[in-house]
Amino acid sequence: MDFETSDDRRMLADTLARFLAEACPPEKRATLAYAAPFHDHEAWSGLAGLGVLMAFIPEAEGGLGGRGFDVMTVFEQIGRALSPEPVLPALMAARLLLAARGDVDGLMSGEVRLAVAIGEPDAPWDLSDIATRAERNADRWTLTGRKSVVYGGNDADRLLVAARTGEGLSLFDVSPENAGVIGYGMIDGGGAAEVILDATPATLLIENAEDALNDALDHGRLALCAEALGAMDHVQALTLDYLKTRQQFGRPIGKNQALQHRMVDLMTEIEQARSITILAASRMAEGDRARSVAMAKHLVGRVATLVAEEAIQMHGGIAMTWEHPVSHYAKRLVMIDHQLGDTDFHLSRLMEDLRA
Amino acid sequence: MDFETSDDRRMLADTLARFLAEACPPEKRATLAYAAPFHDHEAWSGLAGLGVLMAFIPEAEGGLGGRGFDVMTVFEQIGRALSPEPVLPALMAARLLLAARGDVDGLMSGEVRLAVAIGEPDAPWDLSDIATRAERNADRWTLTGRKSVVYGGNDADRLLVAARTGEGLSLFDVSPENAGVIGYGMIDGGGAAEVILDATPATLLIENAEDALNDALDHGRLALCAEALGAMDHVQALTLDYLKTRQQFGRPIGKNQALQHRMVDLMTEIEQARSITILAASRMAEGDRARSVAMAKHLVGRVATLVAEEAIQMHGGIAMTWEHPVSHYAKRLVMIDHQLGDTDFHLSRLMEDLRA
Amino acid sequence: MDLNFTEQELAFREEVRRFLDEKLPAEIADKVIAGRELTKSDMERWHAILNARGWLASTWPVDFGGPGWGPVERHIFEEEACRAGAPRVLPFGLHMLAHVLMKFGTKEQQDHYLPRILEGTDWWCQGYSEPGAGSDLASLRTTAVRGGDAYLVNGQKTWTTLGQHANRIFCLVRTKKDGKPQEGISFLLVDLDSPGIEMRPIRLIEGGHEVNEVFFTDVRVPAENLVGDENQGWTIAKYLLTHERTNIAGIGFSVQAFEQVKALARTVKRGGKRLIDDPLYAARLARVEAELEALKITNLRMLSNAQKNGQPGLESSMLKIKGTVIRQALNDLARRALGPAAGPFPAEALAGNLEIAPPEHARAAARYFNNRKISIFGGSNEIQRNILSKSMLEL
Amino acid sequence: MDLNFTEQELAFREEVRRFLDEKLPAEIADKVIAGRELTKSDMERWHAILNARGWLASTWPVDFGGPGWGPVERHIFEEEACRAGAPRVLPFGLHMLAHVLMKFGTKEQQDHYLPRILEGTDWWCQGYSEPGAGSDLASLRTTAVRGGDAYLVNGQKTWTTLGQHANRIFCLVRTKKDGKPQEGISFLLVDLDSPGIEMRPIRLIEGGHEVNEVFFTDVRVPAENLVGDENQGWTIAKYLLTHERTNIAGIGFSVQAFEQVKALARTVKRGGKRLIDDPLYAARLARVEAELEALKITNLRMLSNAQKNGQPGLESSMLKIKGTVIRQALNDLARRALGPAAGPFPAEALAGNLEIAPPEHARAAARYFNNRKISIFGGSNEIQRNILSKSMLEL
Repeated sequence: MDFETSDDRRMLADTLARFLAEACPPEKRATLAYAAPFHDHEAWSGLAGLGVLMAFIPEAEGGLGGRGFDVMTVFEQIGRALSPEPVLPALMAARLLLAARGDVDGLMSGEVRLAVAIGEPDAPWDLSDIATRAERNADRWTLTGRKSVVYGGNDADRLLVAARTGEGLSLFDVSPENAGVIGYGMIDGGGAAEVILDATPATLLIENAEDALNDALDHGRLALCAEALGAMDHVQALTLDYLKTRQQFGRPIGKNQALQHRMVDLMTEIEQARSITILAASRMAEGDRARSVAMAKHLVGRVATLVAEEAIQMHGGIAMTWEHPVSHYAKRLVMIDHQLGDTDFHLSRLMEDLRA
Repeated sequence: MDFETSDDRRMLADTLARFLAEACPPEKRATLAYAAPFHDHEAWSGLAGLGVLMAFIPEAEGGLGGRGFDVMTVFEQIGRALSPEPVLPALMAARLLLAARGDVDGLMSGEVRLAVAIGEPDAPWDLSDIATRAERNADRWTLTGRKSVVYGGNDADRLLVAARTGEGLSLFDVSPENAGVIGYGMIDGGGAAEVILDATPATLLIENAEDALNDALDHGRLALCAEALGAMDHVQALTLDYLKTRQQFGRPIGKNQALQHRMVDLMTEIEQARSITILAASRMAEGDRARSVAMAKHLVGRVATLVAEEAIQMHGGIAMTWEHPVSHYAKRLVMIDHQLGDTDFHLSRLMEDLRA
Repeated sequence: MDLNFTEQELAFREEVRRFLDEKLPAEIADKVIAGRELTKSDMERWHAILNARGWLASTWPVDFGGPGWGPVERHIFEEEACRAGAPRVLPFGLHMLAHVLMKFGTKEQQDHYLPRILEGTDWWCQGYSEPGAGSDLASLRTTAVRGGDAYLVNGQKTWTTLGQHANRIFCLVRTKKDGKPQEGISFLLVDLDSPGIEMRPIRLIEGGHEVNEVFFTDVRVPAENLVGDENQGWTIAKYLLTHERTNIAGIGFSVQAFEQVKALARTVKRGGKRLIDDPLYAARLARVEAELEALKITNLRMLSNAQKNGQPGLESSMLKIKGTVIRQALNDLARRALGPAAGPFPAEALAGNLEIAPPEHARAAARYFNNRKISIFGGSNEIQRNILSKSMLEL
Repeated sequence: MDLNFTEQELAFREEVRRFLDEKLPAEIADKVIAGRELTKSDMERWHAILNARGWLASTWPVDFGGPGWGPVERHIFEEEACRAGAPRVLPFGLHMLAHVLMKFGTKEQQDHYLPRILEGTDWWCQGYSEPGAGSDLASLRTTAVRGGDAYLVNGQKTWTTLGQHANRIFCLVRTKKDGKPQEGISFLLVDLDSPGIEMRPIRLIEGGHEVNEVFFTDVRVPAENLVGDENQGWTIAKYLLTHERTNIAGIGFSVQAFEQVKALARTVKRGGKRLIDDPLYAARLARVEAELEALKITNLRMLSNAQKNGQPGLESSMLKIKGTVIRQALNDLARRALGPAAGPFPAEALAGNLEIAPPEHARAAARYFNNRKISIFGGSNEIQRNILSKSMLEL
């Protein structure tokens, strides 16, 4: 049993932290994350240059990591810095390309930005609800359907699209130029797109892609948990600092025992969120990956919202302003629960297990 | 709009309060509620003598009330005094006898104690799950099945039993001597019984008794809400008093802001519980009775448990002892949620309404 | 005990409904229901309609030209107005300053300002909060120094709601530096066109502009604009705080939000099923429903007390806490219902003519974030707990 | 980062499992699992079995005859023991007094008392709390006045757990009245057979007898029974408090409780369906499951820290809070699962040979009520929050 972070990962974390602090300071982020392309091409190249995307690929495939703890290391820093870069789609695409035994060089170098299009208006999270259909004419595939809120889809070079083929789901490679891609910004910063597929030509990457899709989704969920963790750590520090410095009625507001106890509860919840994320990270290659990830995304979803709400409440009005970093962290923390299954969606998965 | 209690009801409440304070002081209750017959025959007669049971019967039927607010008035006092008398079965029996157009004189005078046997081991709360069957041979009915945790069944002169007759449910009158009645005491005081019916002779009171049973159950639920309210008011007063008098680290523990805020939240929750009970009491003769009662029992169930747990926690060890009244109030407050449908059972009923 | 409205109250409700039905412009109601920003002219239009009916100054006594409503009538009006999607009447002039003038103002001040408030000639905003002095008014730092027949005002106010639409501001200012901090505060009326005033927008968490900062640099304010006596400002501020706060529980907003969320949960699909058929979601909604039904009665109970005693009790803090918690829970449920579709920035929620979320819910996340404010402003819920602990529990 | 046990740790776990499998008497395990009261002889029997294996004094260093386990071994042992239904080893002699003697006792005291603890000759109980001095030890009022070679002890102790089985009690007593209240406290060993001692049972909320009051009237205690120096008691008490608290998160209990509740929810029928098929119940259970899985890792993280630093961190307060909340939630779920059948008084839960609840759950409500204590004793969760606020958050 060993809870120490390895030296390699600690180095990666430190490098990334330094880079993001410079590339994405709060004032800059408050603007760039809200104007197309909703992230920073220079920062993206910089990230790739640091080898961040290689951390998602195993050494055997030419990368530098590929384990759950690599994902966790990267996304904690993404969350701490509130970076709007489309690293999550890159991670999910990496898992899919690995499953497809496809080429990951362009992805690792950052030269090819990929987005993963799974969710649909009436099927936000559950694979079994997907309605987009693939049809085959001779050796050519076309896709028809609508993919909704595709993160990074507004600025992607390629789209990996899940679609129904007869019995099961398959994964296709689609060029954004052939699809109707309508990009927009998100309330918590960063970009996404609606992708309209209307007999859009596509290349088959994986048949019977359920396992590969679930693997990619679970990696994405772990990443979101880690991102939330990084953001929560930062928000906790900001809030603590505020409680110690902000004076009201002649003393720091942190002298209010009611706030002290709530702050202790927040700290405890954040440690629980960290623990369950560590557990999930350790199970990514194991048979109980799905259950561990569901527990993590469920618990983190609940705690992240609590931290966002409590941080605003304890700061008071100041954290309600665009100018104050806590407002942006709070938005991200809440909206993370809207991605890849919310706290109830994952609780339902746990309930299924209990029933079985 | 008028939230004043009428003079008649206020008088009834005052009389009852004085009577119970004398008949059932905490020290006495801690013993008598735990030894067969788990209540006090003298107190029972006294209650009846005050006309308490007549408050459940409309004037047209020879009683003195019969409205939701009459029920509420009586049971708030029962709860405040933590009386273990089987008044709840009397109320439910009264509703059933009224529906059956039966004789209620013995009930009102207290001479005939009735218990209502509906729930079963695998069907604690839902009428549709009832398995006890009634069979007819010529003009004679017999019942077979098991009724579980029949409140007051340990000391009843007659049992009103719900049983399945072909399509629907009917209500029967059973003499305890003809059934296997195994009485016992409850962890929160008072008595109940298992009732084993094995071709037990019975008299049909109501055919197609669903409406009558639901009416009796809803009246019982309102009564339990009001009982909880009375108990919560008393526990809140005891806890407040403790916070003001108990010294720790040289000052009253009520000076701890964390406890102050929790106490404020308790008070607020209790007021909400009171409001929803008032609403339910006002709807007992209306078309939305079931929904209002479900909301009340759901909300009161949650709040009563919270009040019990918080009162113990704020008192500390002392409230963990048999000797201290808060322990007995806490047990009753928690166990009320186990009677006639718990907070989740009633939430499910509300969910059904939302879906429809 | 009778929870029903009297015949008279029911007739009044009918009258209100008819009025709203006939007079509330549909395009305004649509904006309110979707949570979109109202323009100043929207608000002026609605104020004028109400004023024509004599219902604008709903809290004013008959003597001053109000309708003379009691708490129950006001409650009925507010409930119906919310249900219909009427805009909230801006309280600063009508429900705040007007009462200060009626109680502490001179006859001249009353005669001059009250009609202008009714007619919409003056739009008032509030200058209480300062950076570093939110709930703690005693630590105000904006100064007003008397010289001849005028005060010279210097300092900064913040959180000035809809100041961008106002032409006047009422301020608490420090007129004495020694003594107890509460004792040196005065209540001053300031023309926003005065030289030396600068108003800057504050952008809120969800991107909207509804509050402002106001900077005062050597602003000259005629001495006749003082309300009450010099250094009486603390008394005036307390009067306003304990003065009847209408609709503090926000029942109307919550009822409207509940109906909207319920409709949404019956529309949104998760796979083959409606969201309302998901038991976890339905449970969240049903829990809030029961809380809201209870709060309606709690509110009526306290109204009924206020009716009887002429003054609302200290329990109004309880209404504030529960009311905000319930509204926030409903805003929370609305954003949850949308899943990923709650994410797009409000301005982008209609992308290339494609609906991402239903238009009336396109601002669901924005509204959720924006309404985190309601448990903070007007005395945070923590302050309300302190008040209740002291006043009602005597702890 | 590696959450797996090492080869060595896995081998140890195997050894523990084998031992429990072979040596734990089934009739004792049954009682523990059903939450029924253990007799003193049950406990003596289990202590003797453990002692024979050298595992009784699990927290003792090798020098004093302990097994020399680190935090991880202790954790593994406790987890497995709980899972198997082994009784909790009584901590008063073994995990509390023994450490005080090792650190502050004389060689004579160590040589005399430690073997007697191991062999079960002495059963110790704890005399800390007094009426009116629970968490606030500085306000102790039981006095010990030195006269010649003995102290005369007067006063009252309370909450003395399982005192009815003990022959000795270690007490904090006041030996000096002036000065700071903490400074006048001493640590004294008292023979319960001494004249002037009376022990009275305290009946707990659910009806059980596990704690007592102890009255001291002119009790003569030999001066050699003082541990450490006179007036050093506060230091000793603090040493014990910050001394490693084993299994403070109670993971083992919670894991066992979770498995029991899960099995129950799959058995209990509500109408035609299993309780676990009720989404509201399943949601409650799944929420606690995730919390418990997280707590297991939180516990291991802190153990791993303790292993490294030789001392547990202040985070142990966090484990105490979450651990008790989770255990209480599981107790709560067990009683809820039973519906009305949770109601009968435990002694009556088998009525006339009829099962009302399944026998292993007949005490579910009793256990729920009894375990409200775990968030109160050993420093209430409120005290733990105060500690964390001060020490970790520095607020």
